[in-house]
Amino acid sequence: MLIPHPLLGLRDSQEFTYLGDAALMQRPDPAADGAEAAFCDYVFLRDNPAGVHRELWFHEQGDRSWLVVTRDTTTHEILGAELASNLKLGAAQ
Amino acid sequence: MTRLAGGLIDRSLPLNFTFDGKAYTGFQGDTLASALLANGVQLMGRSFKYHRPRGVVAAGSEEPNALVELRSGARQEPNTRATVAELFDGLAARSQNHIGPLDRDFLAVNDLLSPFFAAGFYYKTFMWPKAFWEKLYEPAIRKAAGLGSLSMLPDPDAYDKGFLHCDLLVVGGGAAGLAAALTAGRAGAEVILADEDFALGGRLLAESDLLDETEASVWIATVRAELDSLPNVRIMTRTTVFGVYDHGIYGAVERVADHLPTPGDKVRQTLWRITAKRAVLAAGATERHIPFADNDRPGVMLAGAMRAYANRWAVSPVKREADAIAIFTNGDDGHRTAMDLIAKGAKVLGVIDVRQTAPRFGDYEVFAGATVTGTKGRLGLNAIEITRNGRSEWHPVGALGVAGGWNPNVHLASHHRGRPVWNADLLSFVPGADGPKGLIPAGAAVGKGGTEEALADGMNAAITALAGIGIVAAGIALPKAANAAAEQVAFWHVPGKKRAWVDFQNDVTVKDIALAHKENMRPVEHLKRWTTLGMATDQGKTSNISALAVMAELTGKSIPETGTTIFRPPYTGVSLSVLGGGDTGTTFRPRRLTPTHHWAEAQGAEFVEVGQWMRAQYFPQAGETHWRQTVDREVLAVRSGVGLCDVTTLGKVDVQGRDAGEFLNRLYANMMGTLKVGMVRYGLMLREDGHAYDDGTCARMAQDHYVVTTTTANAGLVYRQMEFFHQCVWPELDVQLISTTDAWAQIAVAGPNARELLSRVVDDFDLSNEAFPFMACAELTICQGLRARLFRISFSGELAYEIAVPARYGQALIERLMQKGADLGVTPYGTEALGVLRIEKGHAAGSELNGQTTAQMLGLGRMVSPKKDSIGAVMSRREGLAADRRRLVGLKPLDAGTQIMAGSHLFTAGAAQTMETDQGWVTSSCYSPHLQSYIALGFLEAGDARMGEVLVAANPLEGQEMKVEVVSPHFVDPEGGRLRD
Amino acid sequence: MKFSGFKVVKEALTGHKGWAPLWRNPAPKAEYDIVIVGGGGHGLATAFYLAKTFGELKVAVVEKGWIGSGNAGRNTTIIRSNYLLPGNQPFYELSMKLWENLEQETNFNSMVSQRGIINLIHTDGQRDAYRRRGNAMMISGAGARLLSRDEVKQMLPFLNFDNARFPIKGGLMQPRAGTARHDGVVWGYARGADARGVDIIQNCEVTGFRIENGKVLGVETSRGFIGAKKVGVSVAGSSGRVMAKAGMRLPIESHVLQAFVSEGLKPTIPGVITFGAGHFYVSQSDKGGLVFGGDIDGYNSYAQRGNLPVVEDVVEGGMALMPMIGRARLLRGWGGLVDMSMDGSPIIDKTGIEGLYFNGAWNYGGFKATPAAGYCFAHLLATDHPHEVATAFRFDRFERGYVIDEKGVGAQPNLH
Amino acid sequence: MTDLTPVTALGGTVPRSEVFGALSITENAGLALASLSLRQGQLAPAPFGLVLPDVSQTVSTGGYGAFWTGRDQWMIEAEGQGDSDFAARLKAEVPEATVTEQTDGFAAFEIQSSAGAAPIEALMHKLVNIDPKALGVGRATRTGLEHMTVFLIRRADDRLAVIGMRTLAGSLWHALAVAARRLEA
Repeated sequence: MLIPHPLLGLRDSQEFTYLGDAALMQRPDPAADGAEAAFCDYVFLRDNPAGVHRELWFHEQGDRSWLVVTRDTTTHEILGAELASNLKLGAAQ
Repeated sequence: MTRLAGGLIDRSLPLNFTFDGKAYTGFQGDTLASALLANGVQLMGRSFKYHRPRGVVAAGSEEPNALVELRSGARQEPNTRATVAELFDGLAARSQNHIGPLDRDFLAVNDLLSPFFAAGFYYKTFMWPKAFWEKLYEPAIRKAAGLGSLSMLPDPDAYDKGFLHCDLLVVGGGAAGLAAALTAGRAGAEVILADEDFALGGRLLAESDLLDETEASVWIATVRAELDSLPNVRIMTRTTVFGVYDHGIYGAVERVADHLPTPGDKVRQTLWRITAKRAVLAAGATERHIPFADNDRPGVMLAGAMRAYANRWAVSPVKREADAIAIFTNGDDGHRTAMDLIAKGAKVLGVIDVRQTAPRFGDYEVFAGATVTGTKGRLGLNAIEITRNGRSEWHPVGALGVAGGWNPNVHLASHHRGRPVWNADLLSFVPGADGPKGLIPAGAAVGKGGTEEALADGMNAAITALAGIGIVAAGIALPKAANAAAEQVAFWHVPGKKRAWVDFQNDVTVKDIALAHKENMRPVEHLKRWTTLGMATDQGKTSNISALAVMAELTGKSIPETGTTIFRPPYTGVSLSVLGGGDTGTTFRPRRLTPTHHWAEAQGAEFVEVGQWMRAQYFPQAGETHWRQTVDREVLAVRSGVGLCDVTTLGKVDVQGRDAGEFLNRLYANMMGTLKVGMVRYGLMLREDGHAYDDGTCARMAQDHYVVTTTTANAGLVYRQMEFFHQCVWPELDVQLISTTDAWAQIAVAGPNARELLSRVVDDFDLSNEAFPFMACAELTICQGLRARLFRISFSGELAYEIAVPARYGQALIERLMQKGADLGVTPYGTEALGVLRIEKGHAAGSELNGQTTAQMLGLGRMVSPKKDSIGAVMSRREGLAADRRRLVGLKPLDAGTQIMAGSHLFTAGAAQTMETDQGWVTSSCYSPHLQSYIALGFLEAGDARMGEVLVAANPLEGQEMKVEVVSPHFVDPEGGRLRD
Repeated sequence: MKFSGFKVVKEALTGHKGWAPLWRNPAPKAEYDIVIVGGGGHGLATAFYLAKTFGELKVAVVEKGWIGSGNAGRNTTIIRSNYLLPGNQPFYELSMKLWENLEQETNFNSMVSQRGIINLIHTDGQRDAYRRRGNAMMISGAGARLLSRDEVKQMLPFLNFDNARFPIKGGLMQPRAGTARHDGVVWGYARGADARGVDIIQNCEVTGFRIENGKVLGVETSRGFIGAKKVGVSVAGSSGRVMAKAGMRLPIESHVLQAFVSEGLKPTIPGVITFGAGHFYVSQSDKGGLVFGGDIDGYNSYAQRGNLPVVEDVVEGGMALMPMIGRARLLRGWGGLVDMSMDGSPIIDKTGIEGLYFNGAWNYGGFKATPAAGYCFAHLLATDHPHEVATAFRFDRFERGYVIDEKGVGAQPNLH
Repeated sequence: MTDLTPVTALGGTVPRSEVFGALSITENAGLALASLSLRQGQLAPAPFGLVLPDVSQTVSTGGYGAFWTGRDQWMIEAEGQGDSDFAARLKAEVPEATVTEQTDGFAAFEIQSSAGAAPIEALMHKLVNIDPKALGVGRATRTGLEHMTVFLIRRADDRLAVIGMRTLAGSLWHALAVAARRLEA
């Protein structure tokens, strides 16, 4: 596979390490009520869609950036990729 | 000899070869199959199940029958298709899958027993008595299994892998492929043209068609010359594109040296991963046969293959020149074979055409509305039965060509599981619209097999493909060509009572398909699996469509309703050597060497693999005959003098930034932000699921600068995890991370004399306990000005330091320490002694920190700070983790001289030993020379409350059982006085 | 019809006229007691045991394609009961015992072949871990042997003992492990279930669940609604997308696991060999093909196909372990769709929806589990209580903190 | 200066160098490296007069060089200063930034072709999935090579630096040498 790195262009997926659903970026508030249930959901449950999936890839053999890649799990077609830190910072603003 | 005139062989270069030990001669340009046919050899092998005599069927890589063991010794290569094995001088091949000589195969008895071996028979029997399957039936079946054999010797040849990139990959160098490549090449695109054959031209080489009114080879040579001259075109012959992977990545094997007696300095094959923005699939088509009674005899072959042998290799497929050849066809294509054979001077009996109104294109007899209904000839064809209007007569022939129509080579187009679609006009499946993105099929691969249409289609495919990536390609002047007549009718097999083969290699007949139908194995995948149809080395290239047609007839459905088959990589078999490529021995995977590796080697150290690393395991000295002597000596040296151990392998991550402390607070279960500059703290990291993950130390070098260490095993994973939390969870923190594992050589200096030894190398640095206490760290210089880092940390429980210097000085430093410490009893120690020292001290390592345990189990529960959040803190409080009463304990055998084997399970004395009564297990064990006893660590139910209890450590795996006493895991200096002094 | 050697001979001599369909092609009825979703090995085994052992007569298996078209037909056919943890090992040992009687039970030769499995040992630490596991196997009655390097060499002399990056230091063997003919398992259970009245309905895709007031009433399918008192979903690989139709999120990711077979070769490899350090395992089929595999590709996928890097990684491991296979050729590869769970272990449990039951999360291990998964799922469906060897396979083990993590890698499915 | 004697990444007292047909591969023990990362919100400085390069670029001037390694991160090179405390010198240049000593984190191999770009590109074809045409002069990238991670720096048409982890120097040399030798065949 080729990952369209937002800075580096198409790169061999072998340079990357895959983590999973981009929802892992949304770590629950540990101080909130029901934090344990929220963490159980966060740590263990997945949407696991047959179709478009936003997922985390780490460019371990490249610039060591974490990417959020949007990919169709039924065709492997990649619809886009963004720097995870940009997304997270953007979402925080 | 049955050579004809002409052809594309070089008669000035005769080549000697042997088949089953018998010597023959062929020419440069021959394949093994063409050369054998030229020598009148029709019998080349045996079928898989019935051991029927088999001759060559095809002229390309789809060949199901003519499989041989090529070469000998360690280069023996089973199941090699004679049709694609290029002849070289000295080639030696043997037929395979027979007992006794090929022409008198003992296992041919299977053919007589064939009624018992109908499709699926083995699922229905061999069940009683139960024990007989493994003891009798299966061994017998396995003995008969397989085709060729391995030499059982390591492959002596070298293999390469590589990467290529292009705008357009053209798969296939026939009419369509050449037109595509030339179009794209002239447009300036980066082009790769790959063909599995050693010559470009594809089917043009096999036909007698003219291009621009001359032989096609002239045009091919002109095109090749132009492509060769273009720097943006790479021609790769002997290269099979075997698979289409995601995002335009194609797998290809280049057979660099398979046409040579041995590769010499070259690699034998190269695996190329080609990244292509676009591709044109110009893979041509494969001819299909028409099953009829006894259609599997040597001498019966595809009519198109017969043309290829005649035109390209100047071979007539008969044993004797006088033998006549007949053609059996359901369309015009078979007539081309008759025409070409006649033109070459071969004797043609005529064309048996199933059509009542069959055309005649030349001076030969046409048996219109006729079929072939039988054959004779034990080891090779000598007569066929022609039936017309219910009347049958036998005709002597030496060969029969069968033309059942052409199947486009859709394989690559279905590698992404897209389904081919049925084209009723072409009577074949063609690539569907849901093929791999960027792959455009063209020419015969989409059913445009006429020369003129293939050329034009190839050109247009290239123009379309390049337009998709913004390259404008102009049309090119194509040579004048014609499309041969190609009318045909749907005629799939000749009904009859005798066996008619569909899959030649696996001996699947029309009757087997009928039986599968009767037994409700009707979905095409059930049919294949029940009968083994299409599972042979050719993967059904010559049989699948015929089988579908037969099943369709039985079910009364159309062929596409009956099913389609899709193909998976590889297109043809790929040697495991080239897929495995490169290094298979000690260089199979990279090895990390510590900065003192070469020094340790010179000391005679034994090494051990630890992940990617090679680490010194122990340093034997003269007179030591057992590793235990060495390790005991090393351990005692640390406890009584001073020892040196290279600990560079521990992961090191440089953490800087304004928020470095806060970041580490969140990563580690315990507090790091409160650490004073110049101090080190032991750190425990959990996984987010609450289990213990990794441990190490954090040293605060400055307010905004920490150096953290990880375990050797988890170094890369922890660094990755840190980057995850830094970038994905808390990017607002000002933190910069970088690994420094390799940059610093780190040496543990441990033992009562450690301070004294270090004092001899540091430059003006106060090592006193007051100035540099336990858990202190500092940057300093040693050995007259070399920058270094010093950490007062201890894994052994002794007074100990770890000193780090730039890696290039690691070797010099250990040499210096050895020299300066000679009078202090300085001793290098390896991982074994390190292990003993830490077990004696009760420190957890990989066997305890194995990802299944918790901080509480490790006795580190109090490290999970309740004052703050950290990774895993919330989840560590779940019921199952909180209620887990297993604890790390020490274990001492009642008999000090008996080893407690790590991996033993613990049981209450006298209890039955079952999974339900299991009380825990032994994680690590060693001999403690200090205590003069074997000792161990283990996890035990309620272990912290069972001190002094005597348990059974059971190791039924090795027939051992022993009594052990539960003790504190801190065998040595439990108060920790030594490391603080 | 009873299959036997006698029957085969008789039919051979009388022109094979007496064979009958192995199973019927019934039209779906309006309602069943139990509908099993998924006509793979597990679903068919569940139906078989429901019919045979638990006396449930109105049972249907609905299958989207043809039976056995999922992972049952796309695996490396290994059977073994060599697990470590108490939540797992008794279950797999039950499975092994069922394998050992399968042919007699189903009257179909599924070619269960106990030629043994050897997990190679490369380091002292690994030997300790394997000893712990081997002892768990011993106390669970599964049997095991810890082999020295010399013993491994005697059994498998063709391995690379002299020039290896990961030197072989021994092995953990389960002599009772081996292989079974994967299609034969599917067909044996299907034929046995059909003979006991189970309707096997192929080309029948479940498009939804009819759920009212928290209770399942049946399944919507491509062939219409089928009512059911209970619905058991057994579609590992597709668990995510099927259970999503019932509104459930699972502790599962779907991944692709590739496997491979070489061209047929004369017998070379006696049993199953696993080479963990090289991500490679292999056996040789009764037809002569080397059947081998390695790691999952590692990214979420429902595509049933993988990519080249894993092909290379697996074959590289194979070549490093046994360089004498180099001159053989890869014939075919395939991609199975596997449910990778958050602890690497399966789930056989009720769901929060009354009448809806789930069997899945089989990770790599679904094939070997087929008999016991069928038996235990049938037990749960019939009695509403988990079978005693499957009590740990609950949904709530994650939130309660009782994971069954054999590899100790935590909640990251692609590491299991 | 310290009285300890350093060794090269390959363990020698002098750098290894070997010629394979048109290619020579030389261990560059003199190359000093230090990483430079910007603190949050910091503007890029210009140490040693280097204009810190953009994505995938490398620059050099007066014995110093810099190549991009990640967002807001660079590796700074100094030729012939491998034995010195280069990180300290860099830190003095950019006191606001994060600097980490990296000299001995890596082993640098300089590959020189005597026949233009073609042999360099052929070598790249065998080792890395980076299109040589996309790695022209002045470009640098990080990628995988035979299960190792390396920086590739195209110093000139006929010169390529391959910089890998120091503890893997032996394996990296093996990979480069085998590939170069096979090109020769």
